[in-house]
Amino acid sequence: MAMLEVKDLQVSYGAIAAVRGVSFDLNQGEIIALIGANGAGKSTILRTISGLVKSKSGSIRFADKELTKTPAHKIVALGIAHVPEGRHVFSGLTVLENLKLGATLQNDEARKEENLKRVFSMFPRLEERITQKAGTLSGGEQQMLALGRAIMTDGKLMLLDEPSMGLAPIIVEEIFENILRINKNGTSILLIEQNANLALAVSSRAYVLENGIITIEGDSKELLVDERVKNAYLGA
Amino acid sequence: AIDPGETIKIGVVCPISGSAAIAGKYIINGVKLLDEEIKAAGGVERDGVFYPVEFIFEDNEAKEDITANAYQKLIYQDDVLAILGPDMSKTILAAGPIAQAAGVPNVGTFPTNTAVTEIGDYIFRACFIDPFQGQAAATYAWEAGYKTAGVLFNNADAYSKGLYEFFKLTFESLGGKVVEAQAYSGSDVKDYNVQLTKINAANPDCIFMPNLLSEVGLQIQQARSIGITAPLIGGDSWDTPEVTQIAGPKNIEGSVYVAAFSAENPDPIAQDFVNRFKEAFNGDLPNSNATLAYEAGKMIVEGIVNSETLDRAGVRDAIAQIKDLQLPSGTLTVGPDRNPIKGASVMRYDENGISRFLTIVNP
Amino acid sequence: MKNKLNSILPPVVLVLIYFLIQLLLSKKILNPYHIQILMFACVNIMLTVSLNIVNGFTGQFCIGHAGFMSLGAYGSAIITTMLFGGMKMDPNLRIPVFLLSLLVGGILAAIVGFLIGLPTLKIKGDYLAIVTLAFGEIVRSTLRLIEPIGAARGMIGIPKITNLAWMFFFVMITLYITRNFVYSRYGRASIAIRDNEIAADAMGINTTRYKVIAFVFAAFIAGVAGGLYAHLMTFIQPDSFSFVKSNELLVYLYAGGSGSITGSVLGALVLTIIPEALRFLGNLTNWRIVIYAVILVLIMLYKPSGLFGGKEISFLRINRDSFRKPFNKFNDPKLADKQNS
Amino acid sequence: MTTFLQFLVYGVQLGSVYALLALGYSMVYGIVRMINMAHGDFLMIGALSAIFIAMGFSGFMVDGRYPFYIVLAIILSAMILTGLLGVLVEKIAYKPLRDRPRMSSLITAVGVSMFLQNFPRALPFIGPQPRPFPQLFPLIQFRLGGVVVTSTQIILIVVSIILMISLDAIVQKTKFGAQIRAVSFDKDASLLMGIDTNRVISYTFLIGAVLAAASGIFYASIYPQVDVYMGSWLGTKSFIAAVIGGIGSIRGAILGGFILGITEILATSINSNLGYGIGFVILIVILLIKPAGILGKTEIDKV
Amino acid sequence: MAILEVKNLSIEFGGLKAVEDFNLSLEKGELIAIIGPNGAGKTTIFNMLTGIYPPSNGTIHLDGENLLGRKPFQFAQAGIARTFQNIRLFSNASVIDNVKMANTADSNENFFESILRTPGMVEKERQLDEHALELLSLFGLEGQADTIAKNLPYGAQRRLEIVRALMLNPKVLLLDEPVAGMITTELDEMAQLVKELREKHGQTIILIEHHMNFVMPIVDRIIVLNFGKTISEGTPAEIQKDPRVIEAYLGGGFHGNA
Ligand SMILES: Nc1ncnc2c1ncn2[C@@H]1O[C@H](COP(=O)(O)OP(=O)(O)OP(=O)(O)O)[C@@H](O)[C@H]1O
Ligand SMILES: Nc1ncnc2c1ncn2[C@@H]1O[C@H](COP(=O)(O)OP(=O)(O)OP(=O)(O)O)[C@@H](O)[C@H]1O
Ligand SMILES: [Mg+2]
Ligand SMILES: [Mg+2]
Repeated sequence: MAMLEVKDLQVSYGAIAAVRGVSFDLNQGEIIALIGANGAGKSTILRTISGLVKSKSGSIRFADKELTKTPAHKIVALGIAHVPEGRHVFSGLTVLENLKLGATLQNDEARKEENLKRVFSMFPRLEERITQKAGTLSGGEQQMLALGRAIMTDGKLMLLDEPSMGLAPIIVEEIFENILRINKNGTSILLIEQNANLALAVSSRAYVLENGIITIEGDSKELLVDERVKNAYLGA
Repeated sequence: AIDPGETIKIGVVCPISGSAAIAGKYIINGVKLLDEEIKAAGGVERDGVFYPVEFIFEDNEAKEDITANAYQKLIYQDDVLAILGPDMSKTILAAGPIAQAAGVPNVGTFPTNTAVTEIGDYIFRACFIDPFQGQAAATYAWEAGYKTAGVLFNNADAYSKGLYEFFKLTFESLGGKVVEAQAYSGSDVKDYNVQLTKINAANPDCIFMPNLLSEVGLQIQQARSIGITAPLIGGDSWDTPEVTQIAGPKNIEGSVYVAAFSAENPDPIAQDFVNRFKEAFNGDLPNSNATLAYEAGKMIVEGIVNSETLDRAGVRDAIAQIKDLQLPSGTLTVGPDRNPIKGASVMRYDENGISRFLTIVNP
Repeated sequence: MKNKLNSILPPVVLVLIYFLIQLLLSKKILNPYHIQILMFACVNIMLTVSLNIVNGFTGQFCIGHAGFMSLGAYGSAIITTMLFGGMKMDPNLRIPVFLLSLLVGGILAAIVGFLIGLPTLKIKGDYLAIVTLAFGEIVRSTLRLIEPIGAARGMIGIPKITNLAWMFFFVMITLYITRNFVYSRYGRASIAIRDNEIAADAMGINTTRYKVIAFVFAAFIAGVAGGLYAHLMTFIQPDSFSFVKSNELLVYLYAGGSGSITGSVLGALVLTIIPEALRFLGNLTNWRIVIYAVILVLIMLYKPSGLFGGKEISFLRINRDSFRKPFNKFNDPKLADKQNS
Repeated sequence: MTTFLQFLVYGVQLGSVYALLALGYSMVYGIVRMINMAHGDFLMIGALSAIFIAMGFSGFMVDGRYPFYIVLAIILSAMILTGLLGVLVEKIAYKPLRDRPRMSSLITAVGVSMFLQNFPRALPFIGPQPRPFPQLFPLIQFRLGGVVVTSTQIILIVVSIILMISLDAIVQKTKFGAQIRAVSFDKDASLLMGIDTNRVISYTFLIGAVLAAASGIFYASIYPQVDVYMGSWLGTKSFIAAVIGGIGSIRGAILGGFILGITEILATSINSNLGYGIGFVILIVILLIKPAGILGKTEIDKV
Repeated sequence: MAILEVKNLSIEFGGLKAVEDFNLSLEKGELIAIIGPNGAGKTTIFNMLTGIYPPSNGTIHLDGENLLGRKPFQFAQAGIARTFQNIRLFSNASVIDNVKMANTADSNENFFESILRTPGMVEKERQLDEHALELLSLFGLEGQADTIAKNLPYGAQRRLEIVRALMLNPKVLLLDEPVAGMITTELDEMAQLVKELREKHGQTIILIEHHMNFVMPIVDRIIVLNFGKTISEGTPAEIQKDPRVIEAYLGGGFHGNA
C-alpha cells in the first residue's frame, strides 16, 4: 500500500492547463524524484498535494485520506511538509521565529526542542543568525531556513521543491546528505530537482514530466543511463 | 400651458442621502403635509377647476453637481411646473441658473445667502436672508443688554460664516464688541473645547453660535461642560428637537435663537400646522426646515392659483406678486428682489428644554 | 494603411457620436438632462484618466486628486470671471479667454503638482497616499480662507461656456495625449517604476524624475478638467473638491480597471450614469445610494481587476506594427516563429 | 501655562480617540494590507447599536443611571454585535478578493462603507438624524491646579493604553500573534505551517471591528452624538493616525493617534482659522522626516 | 588601463561585516566570476557596484571615473548594468518594452514630441524597436517580443533580464546567478550565450554563480569570497585545486556532477 497515491491529476490556472493527467505513487520511506524542464508542472503537483492549489480532477490519497478536498492547513496536520519553490520565508520575522512557526501544530515541547536541535546541527549558520530578519539572509541561508522550518513541522512526507537552487556546491552536498539523513529518520521524500544527476543519484525511483504529463518513469539507476533522459536532462 | 384638470407636477429637490439628509427628512415631511392637504381638498382650485398635484422628490445628496442633475431631470424629463427646494445656498447657487435658463420658477426653502435670488427673476426663497438673521440676533443681543460677545463659527460653511459677519457688523455698529471669534473647519471632528476655552477666557456677555444642526448640540454641551455660563445665542438650526436632546435640556436652558418659525406662535394657522404635523409624524414638532418647505410649497400653490396663464411664466409672475400670504410662520410678502418680507421669531429655551416664543423681529 | 485609419477613426467616430446626439436631442429622445450627465461623465473621464497616469501606470497612490481639480477650477474661474468680467465678457473674447483660462488652470495645478511631487516622492505607497490626501485637504482649507475668491461661500457668476462639443474635444485630446504618453519612453519609464522600482533604478531610469513628470502631467489634465467643470457648473466652492470627490475618482479608476485607459473611460462613464439611472426608483429614492453601493461591490466581486483591467481597446493602444518598417524581417510572423523554435 | 496644559488635556483626549480607532485599523492593515475604508463605519455601528441596546436595558436604570454591570453588558454586546458584522462583511466582500489586486478590496470597502452608512439611514427607525448618546460613565471633574480633567477622559486614556499593551502582547508574545504576523508576511507559507489563515484573518477582522466598536462607544461618550455618517471622517483620521505612527505597528497606532490629536488641538489653539490645515502640514512634515511613519520600518527589499 | 577599478570596498550591516576590503581590477573584455559560499557577500558586492548599497569604505572607478556617491540610476547610466539573483522584470510589460525601458536615459525624444507623437518621435521609436529586437534575437527571444514578461517560461525570463541589461550598452555587465534553477541542458545553452557575448561583442562581464560546470569552462579568472573576504583568486584551474576553496566552497562530493 503506497503512502501517497496520485491518480489522473489535472490542474489548471485559469485557461492554462499545467498538469494534464498525472499518476504516480510513493511508498513509505522512499525518495522519489520528479524531473523535467521549466514549466513542466512539477511545482504545481507539489502545490496541489499540499493544498495550495485546487485540482481540477483526479485524486490524491495520503495515508488513506483524500487530499483534494482537504484544506491546506489540515494537510500539514496529516504530516506533509512542503518546502516551496522560492523559499517563502517570513521575511520580516527572525530566523528563530520562522523556525518556531514551523512547529505551529507541534504540541509536544520536548519534541519541538529536539527538532530545533536537529535543525541547528544540520545548519549551524542558522544558529549563528537566530535573531536576524529572514528577509536579509542570503539566498542560500534562506534555503536552509526553509528546509529547517519544514523539519520543524515534523512531517512524515516531505515535499522538496528545488532545494539546491542557488546553493554553494558544498552546501548542496550537505543538504543532500541531510536529505538522506532526514529520510533515514523515517521521512519519505518527494523531490523536485533541476539537477537531474543529483536527483537520480539520491532517489530510488523517478518520474520525468513534460508539459504536464509523465513521459518516462522508472528506477533511478536505470534512468541515469536512459538515452532519452540523458539527452534532455543530464547534458554532456 | 397645463390643461384644465391635468396633474400639475412640482419637483422637490433636497438631500435624502448624504451628510445633510436630516434636513431632507424634515423637508420631505413638510411637503408631504402640504401634499395631504391638497389631496384632501381634491387638488388645487384655480378658476373653479381642480388640479391634482404630484410632488416629485429628487435626492441631491447635498452636492452641487447632483443638484444640477436633479434639476435637469425634473425640468426636461418630468416637465415640472416649478421646483421646490433645495435648502442649501451652495446647491441652489449651482443649480438655480438651470431653472432660470429654462424659465422654471424655483422657490428655495432655506438658502439664506443673498446671492441666491440674484441668479435671476425665476428664483425665489421662502426664508429670510443671512444679513437679516445676523442683524436680528445682534439687535436682540444688544437689546438684552449684552455689551460684549464671543462667536464660534464654521469657516467652512458659508451660512455660519455669513451670519457671524453680519452679526459682528450690526453688534459693533450698535456699540457692542465681539471680543473673541473662534473658527473651526467643517463638521467632521466635533471637538470645540479649545475654541470654547478661548472664548470663555475673553469673558463675553453672550456667545453667538450660528452653526449647523449636526454641530450645535455638541457645541452647547461642550460649552457648558467646560464651565461657560454666558447665555448662548443661535441661528435657525437650533429649533430642531435633536439639538435639545443632544445638548441636554439643562445645558440649553436660557439659550436664545432667531428662527424662521415658532411652534408656539398662538396664531391659529401656526397651531393648525403644528398639530397636523405632530399628528402625521408621530409627535415630532416641525422645525424650520419642515415649515419652510411647507411654505415654499404654499408659495408655489399660491402662484398656481393666481397665475394668469397656468404655465411656468405665469406662475413665476404670480409668485412675484404674492402679498400678505398667511403662513404658519407669519404673513409673507414677496419683495421686489424676490426675497420674502417677513419677520423672525426670537425663541428661548426654558428649563425643560422647550423653546418658548420671546418676541418677533421685523426687517 | 490600417494604421492611418486607426488614427483617424476615433475623432471621426466621436464627431459622428456628437451629431447622433444632436439628432436624438432634436428628436427629443435625449434631453438636456442626459447631456448634462454626459458632460459630468466627460469631466470625470478626464479626471480618472489623469489619475490613472499616476496610480495606474506609475504605480503611485494618490488619493487627493480632487485637489488638483480644484486648483484648475479656481485658476480658470479667476481668469474668466475676475479678470475678464465673467458673464459680461465681450462675446468675441469668450472662446480665447476660456481656452486661456483652462491653460492657466492646468498650469497652476501642474506647478503645485510639481511642488508636491518633488519632496514627497521619497515617501512611498500608502504613506504617499496620506500625503496626497493631506495635500488635497490643505488646498481645500486654504481656499476656504481666501476672501477675494469667495472663501467658503464659493465663486458665483462663472460664465457657462463648457458645452458638449468642448467636452468631447477635450476628452479626445486627453485620450490622445495620454495614450501617446503611455506608449512613449515616459510611459515606459512609468510602467517600469510601477512594476519594479529597484530594477527600474538599476536600468538607469531616474525614478524620481519620471514620477514627478507623471504627477505634473496628471495634475495638468486634472486642472483642465477642473476648469471645464467650473465653466459647466457656473459655481464652485472649496468643499466640492473634498476627499469625497477624490474617493469617487478612485472608485471610477479601480472599478474601471487601473492601468487601462479604456477602463478609466468606462468606469467614469458607467459609474457617473448609474446613480442617475437609479432615480427611476421614484418613491424608493431613499434606497438609491444603498443600491449603488451594492452594485459597486458586485462589480468588484465579479471583476476584481475592474471592468477593463489590463485590457485596452485598439483606439487606445499603439501596436508596434504601426511604426515598424513594412519589410522588416521580424515582421514576418513565419520567420519569427522559426527563429523562436 | 494652565491653558496650555488644559489644551494638552483636550489634545490627549482627542488623541486617545484617534489612537483607539487607529489600533483596529492598524491590526487589519497589518495583516491583510488592506486600506479598510469602512473601518470608521464600524465605529458608527458600534455606537449606534450601543444606543439601541441601552434602550433595551433602560428598565435596569437606577436613578436615571445604568449600574456598572449593565454598562459593561451594553458595551460588550455592542462590541460583539459589531465584531460579528465585521466578520460577515469580511466573508462577503473581502475574502473573495484576497488574492486579487490590492485595490479591488479597497473599492469594495468603499462600497461597504456607503452601504453601512446608507442602509441604516434609509431604515425608518434609524434614519439620518443625530441622536444623543446615553451617559454610560459617571461624569466627575477633577481639578488639578486650574486644569480640568474628567473621569471619561481618564477612562478613555486608560482603556486605550490597556488595549495597546494587551494587543501588543498578543501579537508579540502569543502563538496566535506569531500566526498573525506570519500570515501578514506570506499567506501560502503560513498554510504550509499548518496555520488556518482564513481563521486568523477572520479573527483579525473581528478584533478590528470590536476595537472600532469600542472606540465608537468611547468617542460617543465624550462627544455624545451619533449619526450614520459619523464614521466616514473619523475612519480617515484613524488611517492618518495609523500612518503617522507607522502603519501596521500597534504602538505606532497609539503614538500616531496621540500625535494627531494633540497637534490638531494645539494648532487650533494657535489660530483657529488655520487649525485644520496646519494639522495636515504637520502630518506631511512628519512623513518627510520619517517616510515610513514614526515607528514604521521601511519594508525590507533585499536585492 | 582597467575599465573597472575597485579598491577596499567594504560594507557593514549592523555589525556584520558583509564585505571587507574587496579589490578588483577588471580589464576590458574580461569575463570573470565571483564565487563563494552562501552569504559570502557576492550579491552585496554587486549591490555596491550598482549604487544600491552605499559602501562604508572604498572606491569604485569606471573608466577612470569615480562613481561613489551617485544614485543607482546614475551607475547604470555610467555603464554598469546588472541582472538580479531573484528575477526582477517589469512583469506586466511586454518583452520588448522591458528591453526598451532600459534605454530611457539615452533616448532623446522630449515630452511634447512624445505626447503629440510627432513623426520624428515615431522614427526614433522605430529605431529603438529595431535595436531592441536585434538584441532579443541574440538570445532567441525576438519571437516573443509582444508576450507579457511574466508569461515567459522561467529560463526565458532569465535571458530577458540579460537582454534588458545589454540594452544599456554597458561597459561592465554583472550577472547574478544567471543559470539558477535551470536544467543542465539550458545551462549549457546559457554558457554558450555568455561566451558569445564576450567573444563576438567584447562585452566585459562579472558573474556570480554556484554551478561550477557553467563557470569553470568560460571564465578567465575567479575571485573566491568567504565571510566577505577574498580568500583566493586565480584561473579556474588554480581555483579548483586551492584547498581553501575546496574546504570553504567546492566540497568534494557532488560538485563534479553539478
Ligand atoms: N500562479 C500561476 N498562474 C498561472 N499560471 C501558472 C501559475 N503557476 C504556474 N503556472 C504555469 O503552469 C505551468 C507549470 O508551472 P510549474 O511551476 O508547475 O512548473 P515547474 O515544472 O515547477 O517549473 P520550474 O522548473 O520553472 O519551477 C507553467 O506553464 C506556468 O507558467
Ligand atoms: N540589507 C541587509 N541587511 C542585513 N544583512 C544583510 C543585508 N543584505 C545582505 N546581508 C547579509 O550580508 C551577507 C552577504 O549577503 P549576500 O546576499 O551578498 O550573499 P551572497 O554571497 O550573494 O550569497 P548567496 O550565494 O546565498 O546569494 C549575508 O550574511 C546576508 O545575510
Ligand atoms: Mg517549479
Ligand atoms: Mg547572492
